[in-house]
Amino acid sequence: MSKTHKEWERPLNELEDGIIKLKEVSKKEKDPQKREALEAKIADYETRRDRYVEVMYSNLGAWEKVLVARAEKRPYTLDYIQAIFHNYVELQGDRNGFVDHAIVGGPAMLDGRPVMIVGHQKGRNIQERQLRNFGYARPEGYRKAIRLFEMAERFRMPVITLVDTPGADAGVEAESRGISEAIAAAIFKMFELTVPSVSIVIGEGGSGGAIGIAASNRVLMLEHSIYSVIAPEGCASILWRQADRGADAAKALKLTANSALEFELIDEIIPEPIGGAHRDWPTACANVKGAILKHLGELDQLSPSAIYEDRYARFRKMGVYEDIFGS
Amino acid sequence: MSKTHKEWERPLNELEDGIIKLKEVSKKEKDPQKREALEAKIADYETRRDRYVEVMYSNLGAWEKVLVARAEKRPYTLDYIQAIFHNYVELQGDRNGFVDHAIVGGPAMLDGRPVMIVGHQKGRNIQERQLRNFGYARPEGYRKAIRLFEMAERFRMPVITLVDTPGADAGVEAESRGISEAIAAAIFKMFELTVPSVSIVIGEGGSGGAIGIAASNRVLMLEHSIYSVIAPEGCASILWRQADRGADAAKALKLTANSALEFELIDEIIPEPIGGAHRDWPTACANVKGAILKHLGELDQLSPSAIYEDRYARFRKMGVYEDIFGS
Amino acid sequence: MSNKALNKPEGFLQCANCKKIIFSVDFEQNLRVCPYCGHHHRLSASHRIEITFDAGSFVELDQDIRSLNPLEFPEYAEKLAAAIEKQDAYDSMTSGTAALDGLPVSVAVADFHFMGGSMGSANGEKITRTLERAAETGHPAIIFCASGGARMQEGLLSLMQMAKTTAAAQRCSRAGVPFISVFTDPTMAGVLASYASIADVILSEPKALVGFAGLRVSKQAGVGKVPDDFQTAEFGYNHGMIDRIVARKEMRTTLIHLVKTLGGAKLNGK
Amino acid sequence: MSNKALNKPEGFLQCANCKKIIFSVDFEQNLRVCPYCGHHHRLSASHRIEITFDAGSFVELDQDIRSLNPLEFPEYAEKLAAAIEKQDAYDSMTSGTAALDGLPVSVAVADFHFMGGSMGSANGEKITRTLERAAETGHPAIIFCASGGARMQEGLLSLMQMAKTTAAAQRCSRAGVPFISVFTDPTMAGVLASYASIADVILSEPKALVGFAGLRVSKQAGVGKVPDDFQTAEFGYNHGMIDRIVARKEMRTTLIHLVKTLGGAKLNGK
Ligand SMILES: [Zn+2]
Ligand SMILES: [Zn+2]
Repeated sequence: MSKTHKEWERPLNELEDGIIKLKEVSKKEKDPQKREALEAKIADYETRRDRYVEVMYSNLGAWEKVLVARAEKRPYTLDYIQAIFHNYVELQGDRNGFVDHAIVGGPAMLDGRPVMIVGHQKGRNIQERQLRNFGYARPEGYRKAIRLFEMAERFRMPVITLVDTPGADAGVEAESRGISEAIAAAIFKMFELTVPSVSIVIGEGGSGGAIGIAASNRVLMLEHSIYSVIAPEGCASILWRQADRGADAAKALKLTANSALEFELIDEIIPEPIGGAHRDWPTACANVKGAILKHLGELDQLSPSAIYEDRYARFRKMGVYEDIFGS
Repeated sequence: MSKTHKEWERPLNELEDGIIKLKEVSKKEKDPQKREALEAKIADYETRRDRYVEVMYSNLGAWEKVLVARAEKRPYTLDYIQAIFHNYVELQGDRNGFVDHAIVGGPAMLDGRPVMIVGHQKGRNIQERQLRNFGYARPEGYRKAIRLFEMAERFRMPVITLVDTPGADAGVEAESRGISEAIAAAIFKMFELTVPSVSIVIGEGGSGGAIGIAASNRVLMLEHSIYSVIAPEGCASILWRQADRGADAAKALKLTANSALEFELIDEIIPEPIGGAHRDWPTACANVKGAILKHLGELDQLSPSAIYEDRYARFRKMGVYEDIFGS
Repeated sequence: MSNKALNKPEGFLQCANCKKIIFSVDFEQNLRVCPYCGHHHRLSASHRIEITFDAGSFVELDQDIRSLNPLEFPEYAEKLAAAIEKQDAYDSMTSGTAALDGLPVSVAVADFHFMGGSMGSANGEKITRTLERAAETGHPAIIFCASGGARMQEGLLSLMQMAKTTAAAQRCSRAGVPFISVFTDPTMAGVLASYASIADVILSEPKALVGFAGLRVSKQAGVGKVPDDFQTAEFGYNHGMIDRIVARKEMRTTLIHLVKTLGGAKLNGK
Repeated sequence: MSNKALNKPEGFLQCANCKKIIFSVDFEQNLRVCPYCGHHHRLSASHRIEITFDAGSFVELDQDIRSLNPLEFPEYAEKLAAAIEKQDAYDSMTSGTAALDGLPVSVAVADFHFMGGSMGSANGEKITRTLERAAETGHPAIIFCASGGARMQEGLLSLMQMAKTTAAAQRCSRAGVPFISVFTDPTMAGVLASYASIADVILSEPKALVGFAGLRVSKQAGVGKVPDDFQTAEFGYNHGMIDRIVARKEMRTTLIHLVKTLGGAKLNGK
């Protein structure tokens, strides 16, 4: 089986644990000379740690990106909301009989202007993970998103979506309530909007579940996030009938932010702090906020109908094909 | 317990059965003289039957109207559709996970022009009655109606709705999927329309379940149909804790077409053939068709925004209240 | 279940839910929410207005509108007269304008004590005017609901109030003006199945009774078993119908946030 | 389950479903529907066009559009070349214009035999053009779907076809032009979760496989038991996702009715 993010970061974590222990020892040390020696050692370890982190994260392969994008300590949607926005009121309800906690959203203020936020939400502890269905959104999540998109249009609020899902829920219940229709309808609704929309892939951009809330005027990716038509494990299982060849599939699928930018499928890569967003939430949040403000600022220049056309044109040109004679 | 329509019509039905039997006897009778006598007797019975029907139906009380409105042999929505429209394609699906057969609808042609039809549908035999939930529509029925209303708006088709329900489904399942929201949303959607809409109460106009598809520019009632805020039995049960005092409640509720017209809540009463719609489907259907064509013809003169305003104004003025000082 | 805290010996009350004895001063300071079990006791319209909107900002309008008895419905005239006498108001709905953190809003607040908050012609007219004022001025509409449903005694006229008020809500929506409805105990039937449920945002006080038909009717109609929380606000929340359960003491702040964000564009004249 | 009727001794075939032996002439006359069990066998795009639209009315467009291999995905170039060779077409989707009872329509018809009808860049472009032509001309769009989903080998480019085709459907809707999608066996995943499911009207052939994820994935993801008809057209119909199950021999008439009624206003230039 492939490594998890935790396993992959183990040497680093051991180093960091060592530093913490040394610091405790140093704090208790009464002898100034010994303390000085300890502190020098700590500084040395920290330098080594920093260099290690830098090297480790400076050239992540596709599979390492997958691991980082899925890291448990990465900031999630509600963490970004908390850090970036004010007056957020989370609104539930698909108005159809069901409720989904894998997609959250509601109105909030961004530097004094109203915006509508919608994002996938993963859980951090086991109870919350179950509540949030491990980030696999259900039909009712997309239908809630549609309600919020409609409200944004009605009240002339820009839409911000944060994408972070392994994929949409594919279970029997989700199927019976029309997960496919719900995703399609959410994409459809996003294309109706005449208010600006900005989407940011903050972690996992998992196939249909991701694009369901990512049909925006601007689509950005955090440096170590991924965006893919299929989970690498699923791809490996189909291609080679070996789900554990996820690393090979990740490479073949070209699911990194760099590849997405190269194929002109996203507009910008938002840099992460050294060592990844999970190592420095404030910097990650500040970078995301800066990117939102920049792109909203540009989109503010466009009229409602230009916003609509801009979004259409953005996706209209996507695809790589040959058309020999035209037609 | 109050009588059913069948019980109420028993003397008449016995007379009619007698006529049928006499006709059979007469057909077999070889002796010309005897046959002549029999035929005279038949003619006499028929005259009596006609007079009886006329008397019986000429001045129905509120409760008799309830009985007739609920009559099992009355034409139902699909019967009217069959007789009046062409190229009808019934469309199912609330696009939310459920299906309801107590509301039917789809596009069709009316004398060469496209229209969108939505109506409650009761069942005539026991299997169909169960399939159609005895005409008690569920949330998914109203959500299907909303889809069809939206389609009508998009494709500029007038909307025709046929109302015939004892009320919306009040069961636990219906509640859990938001029967109240579904009704409210259907009314709301009807008020959005800029295409003309005409609603006809063809049988029972039962409270919220009825108004859910009856917020139209023109609302008509068949002569013996009823339209009420609450089922008379329910009203009696609340007022007097005696559900069997439905007849008294029916009177108090003023649920007849005449009362509705008097309070300016409907626009016209569509006459029924003598003895009620159930005695002569072709005439009932022809009268309904004529009324639809007449009112659509009038509404065709209005612009889309005038259609919207006309509908708003129609309902805006409903209500009887005192406003001493104005404000 | 009665929702009225019972008066006990001087200065004390009994919680309608947990039956514990509460010091009256605590009870009032806690906005008539039981300090032991959190039960939200019903409020009068004036009390609700006082604790929700900016002090002194409420201006009542439409206060003279009253229902008549066009159907000459048995015993209706007497019941209506008694309610008017007892509540010193012409209807369960109090409507007007107010402010939330300085922002203007168009409001209506129901009082269940007046004929069970039922919606007749007067009630429907006041809701309609509240929503129309919002649509015209661009000030968000906020309606606190408390109703057993349509007013049977006004027959079809009452049923038509469902359409009329919903039409006004649609007009509000078309004008791009937010409409927030707040369910309080109870919000039922004809009110739930009309304007209340098509608000842009639906909030509810905890444990409020919220449903389409009386429980008895639902049980008769249904086949499945009835969940424990059936027809509570929490049930509505878990079935996608209510956006947030908001405790009484958080209601004002939540409304302010919503008015600022959803009403932002209109209130700034954009 | 394979969906291909097997060739048996000269002039006979075996139904893929009930395994009965069918006289080839009967099979073809019955539009490749088994006369015994009603099983609808898959059709090629050309055959579907022939039995659906007015004789000789179909004009193919976009036929030279073909996918490339921008990701240099392992084995993709070979698979694609083999499909092109075998099917004598560049993509599973055949698009163009046609007529139904004399009324012009913009159409696309999928052929599952070409790489499982998967949606890559070429496929998405052809669907998009079909819907754009409808929006521009006012002629209703009709798309026959048959697809396993997005084409994995084109990575994120394929996922974006979901957005691109759905955007084109939205444009069609905004222009007030009807879009009818017809599910045939199978209509799955990325295709089902995009343009196919937001058509104004959704029809399906009986028993077509219709679902979001492979059955194995659904079983893993779910907790409840899997219904017998799970991921069939009938399941979709009973869960509000499909408007009508239409037998192959009724399809043309049903489409004509829909084009006349829904497309009426536009087609008459109103
Ligand atoms: Zn208590
Ligand atoms: Zn067969």
